[in-house]
Amino acid sequence: MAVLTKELKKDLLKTIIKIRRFEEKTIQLYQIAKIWGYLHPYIGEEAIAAGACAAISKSDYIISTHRGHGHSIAKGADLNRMMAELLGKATGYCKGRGGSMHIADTELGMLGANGIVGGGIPISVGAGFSCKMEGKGRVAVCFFSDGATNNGVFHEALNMAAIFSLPVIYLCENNMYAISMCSDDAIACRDVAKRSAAYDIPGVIVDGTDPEAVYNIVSKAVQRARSGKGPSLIEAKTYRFGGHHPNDPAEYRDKSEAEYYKKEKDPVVNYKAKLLEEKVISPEEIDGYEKEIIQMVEQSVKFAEESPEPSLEQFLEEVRSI
Amino acid sequence: MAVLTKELKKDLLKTIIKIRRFEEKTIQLYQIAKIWGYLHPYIGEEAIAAGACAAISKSDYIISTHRGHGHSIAKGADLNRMMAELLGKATGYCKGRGGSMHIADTELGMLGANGIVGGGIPISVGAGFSCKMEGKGRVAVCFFSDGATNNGVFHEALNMAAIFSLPVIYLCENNMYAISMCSDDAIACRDVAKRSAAYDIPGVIVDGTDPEAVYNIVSKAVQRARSGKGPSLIEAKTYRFGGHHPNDPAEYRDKSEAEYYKKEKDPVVNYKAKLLEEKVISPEEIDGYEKEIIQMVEQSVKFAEESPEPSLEQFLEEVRSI
Amino acid sequence: MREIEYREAIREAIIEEMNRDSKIFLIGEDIGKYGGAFRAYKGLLDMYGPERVINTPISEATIVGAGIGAAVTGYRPVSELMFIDFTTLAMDQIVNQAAKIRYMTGDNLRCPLVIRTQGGAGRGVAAQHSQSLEAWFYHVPGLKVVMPSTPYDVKGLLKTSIRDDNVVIFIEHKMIYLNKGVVPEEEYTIPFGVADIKREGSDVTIFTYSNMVFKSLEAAKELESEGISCEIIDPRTLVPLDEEALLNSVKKTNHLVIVTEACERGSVASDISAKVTSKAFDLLDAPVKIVAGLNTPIPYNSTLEQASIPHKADIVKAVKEVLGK
Amino acid sequence: MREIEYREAIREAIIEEMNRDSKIFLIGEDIGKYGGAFRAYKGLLDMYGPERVINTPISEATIVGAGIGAAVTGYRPVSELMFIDFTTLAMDQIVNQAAKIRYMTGDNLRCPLVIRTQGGAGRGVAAQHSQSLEAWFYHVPGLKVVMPSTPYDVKGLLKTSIRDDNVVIFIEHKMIYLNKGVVPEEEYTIPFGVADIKREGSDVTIFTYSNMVFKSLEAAKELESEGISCEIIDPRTLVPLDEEALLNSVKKTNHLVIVTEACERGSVASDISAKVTSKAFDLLDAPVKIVAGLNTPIPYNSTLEQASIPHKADIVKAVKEVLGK
Ligand SMILES: Cc1ncc(C[n+]2csc(CCOP(=O)(O)OP(=O)(O)O)c2C)c(N)n1
Ligand SMILES: Cc1ncc(C[n+]2csc(CCOP(=O)(O)OP(=O)(O)O)c2C)c(N)n1
Ligand SMILES: [Mg+2]
Ligand SMILES: [Mg+2]
Repeated sequence: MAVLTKELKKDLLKTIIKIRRFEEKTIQLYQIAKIWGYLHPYIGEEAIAAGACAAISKSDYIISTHRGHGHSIAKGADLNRMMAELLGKATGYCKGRGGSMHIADTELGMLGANGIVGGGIPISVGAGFSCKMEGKGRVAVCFFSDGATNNGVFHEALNMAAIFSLPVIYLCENNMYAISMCSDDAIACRDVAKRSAAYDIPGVIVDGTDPEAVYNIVSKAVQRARSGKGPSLIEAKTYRFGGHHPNDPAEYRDKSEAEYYKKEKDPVVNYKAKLLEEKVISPEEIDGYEKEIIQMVEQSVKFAEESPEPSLEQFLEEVRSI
Repeated sequence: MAVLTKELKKDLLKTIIKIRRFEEKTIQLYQIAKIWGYLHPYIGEEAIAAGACAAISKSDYIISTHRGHGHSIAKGADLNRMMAELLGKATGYCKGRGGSMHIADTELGMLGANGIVGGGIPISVGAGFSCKMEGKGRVAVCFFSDGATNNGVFHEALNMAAIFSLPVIYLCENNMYAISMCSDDAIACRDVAKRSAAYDIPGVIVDGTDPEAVYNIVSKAVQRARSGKGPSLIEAKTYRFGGHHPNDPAEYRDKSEAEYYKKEKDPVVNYKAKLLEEKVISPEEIDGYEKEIIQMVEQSVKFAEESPEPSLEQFLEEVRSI
Repeated sequence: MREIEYREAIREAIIEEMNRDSKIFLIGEDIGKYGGAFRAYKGLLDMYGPERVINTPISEATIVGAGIGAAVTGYRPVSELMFIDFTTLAMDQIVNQAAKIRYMTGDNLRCPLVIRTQGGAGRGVAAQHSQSLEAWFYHVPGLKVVMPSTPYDVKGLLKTSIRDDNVVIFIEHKMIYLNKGVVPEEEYTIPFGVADIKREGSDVTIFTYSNMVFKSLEAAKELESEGISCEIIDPRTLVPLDEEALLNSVKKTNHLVIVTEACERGSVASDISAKVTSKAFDLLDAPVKIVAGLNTPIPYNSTLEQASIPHKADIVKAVKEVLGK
Repeated sequence: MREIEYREAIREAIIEEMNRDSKIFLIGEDIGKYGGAFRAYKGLLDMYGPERVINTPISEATIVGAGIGAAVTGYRPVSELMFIDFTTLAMDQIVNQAAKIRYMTGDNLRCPLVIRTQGGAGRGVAAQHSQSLEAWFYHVPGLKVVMPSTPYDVKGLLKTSIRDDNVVIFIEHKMIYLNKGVVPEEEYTIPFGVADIKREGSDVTIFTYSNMVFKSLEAAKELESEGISCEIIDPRTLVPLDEEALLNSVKKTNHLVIVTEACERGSVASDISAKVTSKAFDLLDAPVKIVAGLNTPIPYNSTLEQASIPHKADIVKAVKEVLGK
């Protein structure tokens, strides 16, 4: 297993900050209607994407969800092209056709965000077959949240991945909610990890607000997958800091619950503190990261705003060929 | 829990014989093309339907499968109307429109055989809600085989039944095959009962060739359900004596395997022997049963053959109203 | 008369029916405290409790299946699928089970089930949340298909749907929940298979439903100023279909434009066009004209999204073409 | 020339393609030792091993999903759904995922996936195993829809489907697997969107596909003896559709009958009728006539089942009607 070098720790922190600042910006842009449609911020959950994507390599695949910006960023997506997509521009990852819920990129190994809860899970099985047939040790990480584990395809896919020993890491980001439905009310066994028993695969729980813990546990699962031993199910416990989307006041949950997590479990705050305490990083370096990242994010907005709209003629032309 | 009186034991035996003789007859009729379409005999699995239906009452519900004759018979179906349905006659349970895969009857609490593997499982959830809302202690038994547990709806339904504590008994007839697919190759955790962990409900294994064992275990689950404690998952281990359907030579499995089960695990042979040994019944009584049942089966064929075809005009008339 | 929102009309219908019949219950995702994705069920959990307002996990197939199982055992469920795009996860239950169960069992089991959902484009929610899929259900024997455009229609038809002994696919449109319209205080229901003339006219018949009724009304207004008189027929229920009303209108106008938001290929519009052409070939002074959505997944970008569905201008153009102007 | 069975033609196509390209693999239920429900894959497990002939549990959505995931990462899967009735369990993966992925990602992901399945009535397998559902897929942008009738067509089109970079729904018919027909030994492919004239004629055009081609040929034979000359156009692929061939034929005959086994309401036949009527209104001497399945779940009873789908006599009658005879 890869060791947690100082460099790696710093990278984890950078990724976490990057996701946070990007998401904060998208919320602002949503509120002034520059981004529209649906937007599902990843705030509070950054440590999972950061830790998991640090544990795989560029050539590995990820499968994402409707709350997918963090996954893309952690896998190395270009903020400019992401922001351009969110603004519906021709320079976006999907030429403006997909928006927040459909960002995908072959180069990046990002096989797609998804507007259908659970929609990506069966696709991970195919990525797994592909990795296995290719025989080069490639793996796929399939992200989903608690709500998706009640869609039947979760069950079908994990079973199939298990019987064919596919190199897929199933990573459940249990943020305690599916829109308004609390996972404790929706998931009969409460801990998603327990569902691994149905597939005779490892099922483990990890603190999803701790990027190092996620990194370590995903690394183990990756090793297992690369060596042909099949899939794993990891449940990363986390919390959706905001409502389901920026306009959701989340009145269905206790205010104090959200306050607790924001205060005690903020991955940005906590990981900064940890690395400072460990003296891996200095306050000045962190400031440097923040500045650099804020500039990247601002730059992405500029890029997106200055980018052209997709061509209507080209669109109509292409429609004829469908 | 109800005790296994002599009467009950005799009834169990009667039901088992009845199913066996009925199925043998349907295979004959299939071979001479009086029955056509798909036919999936229940031979070898009779003890499950017999034991389970003895553990519930007339007013309870059952949900069945494509291999459903045994369930209907055990729930008290009229052989005449069943056979008429298989011959496509107007007097059949579905007026000849359903055939083997769609027998259903409200009076009987038989909510339907099903041509879709797993198709009845979500329906059981609604029956469960109905029983619960009604508040009279009614329960539903949902039958399915190993193959159906890999259809995503199995997962959705058991989860939903569990979180709402619905009075449904999930009874998996693991007959080791789904057409040609061996359940050990298809079900990652091999024992279906283990899947109960995902729903935090009881999951137990029982010898599905022993009607008393099935009766006892289903009775417990029924008690649990009636007292508001929710669903159970029972895996009855059994064996499909023949091919998937009468024309399937089952070349994909070891001949010796089938021979073993037919020799050692035949519910008709074994239960007769047991009751004889226990002196619950005499050889003459068994002969009496056999004769009576064979006559009933013959009578059902006569009834079916003498019954009218469904009226084409009425059919066309009704089509206009759909 | 008082005007209320479309979503409020839905809520009223539900409340009136649930008060009338204790066998009715609601089941779906986020319909509890959240009140439904479009807030049509606001407050119902408090009114009827969790036994009759059942908030489920994300299990679309089982939301429908639960409806079926309850329906065949004497209850009258209203299963909600948040977006019509998610019916894809429940098609076996809808098509193989619900639609066929009564028929296939020789009327032995009855399934009084309403499946409420909504569709349509216009909110930038892209390809998986903007579809118009009514043509699928229209093609399946055993399903009734209801697509109300106004608050008045949605209330009266939802009540009728709940009282019907068969499976009803009840399709709303995401762009009209906040539309206001006249809804009487007194109770009423609207029968299935009775079209509503949303506007009377004499030169051309526009046959349309759901949100396209409003775009057609706009077009009719513009055309009126140019001296063209449009009659707008809203079938309200696609199955059963009020062919008579349509044919009567065509008899009068001798011209027909059909407007639908769905992709043209294989649309309900094509089917209606074929029906009318075969039954009223001689009444038509020109071939039927269809105004429909483009044959494309709905894009996110707003300009492209809007280009994918019909607008007033497209309808105006089609009417003029069909009239040879 | 040699004649082989329809199912054998499928097998040959698969073998030729799998030998040509190691990225092709098969996935589905009972396709291993069992060789597929209609035995089209007989022996393939032995030839290619379990890595390329993947026998799955009963998990239709994931059979398609696995195809998508493999396709977007460089493989060329052929996912099999045993009956078209079971596509209902995979509609999200087919419609929301596969059909849209290329388009919705701005061509960032490509999905060269073939979904093989079969449909149709005639074997007494009742309402859940006898449907003709091509209209659904025809209505979904992003799917190609192939429905070959003869051994020659099925072989050439399956090869083309496997080589296509898009999602193809490949629909066979359960009644024709044992039909024999001429198939050359030499390799060939058949391009999409090119109709085949199954019989030349001058009085009336019969547009039909899949098993109904054969019923139409029977009808044409009977009509010939009465001096009526039928031209039978088999589009072979419904998407893309060879409109030109159809219009050319109608230009010649001025009469059109469309025959489909599917339920008439919302069928592909209606759509084609609408298309032709709008594009060739003046060419038609009579309204287009559709011969289609009844609007009913398919019953088990053989008499009723047969009454639910078109036969020679229905086609003969329709042709005479359209010709005013
Ligand atoms: C199949 C399906 N059902 C319902 C929805 C509507 N919906 C969008 S997000 C969401 C909640 C998802 O919960 P979860 O999987 O926990 O993801 P999270 O939002 O917490 O990241 C729902 C119900 C959907 N998009 N797809
Ligand atoms: C959803 C679905 N997929 C596939 C089939 C085809 N099929 C019919 S029976 C069967 C095997 C079912 O296996 P199992 O559930 O174990 O039932 P058994 O036949 O053993 O009673 C299959 C695959 C079907 N009817 N429905
Ligand atoms: Mg969640
Ligand atoms: Mg089995």
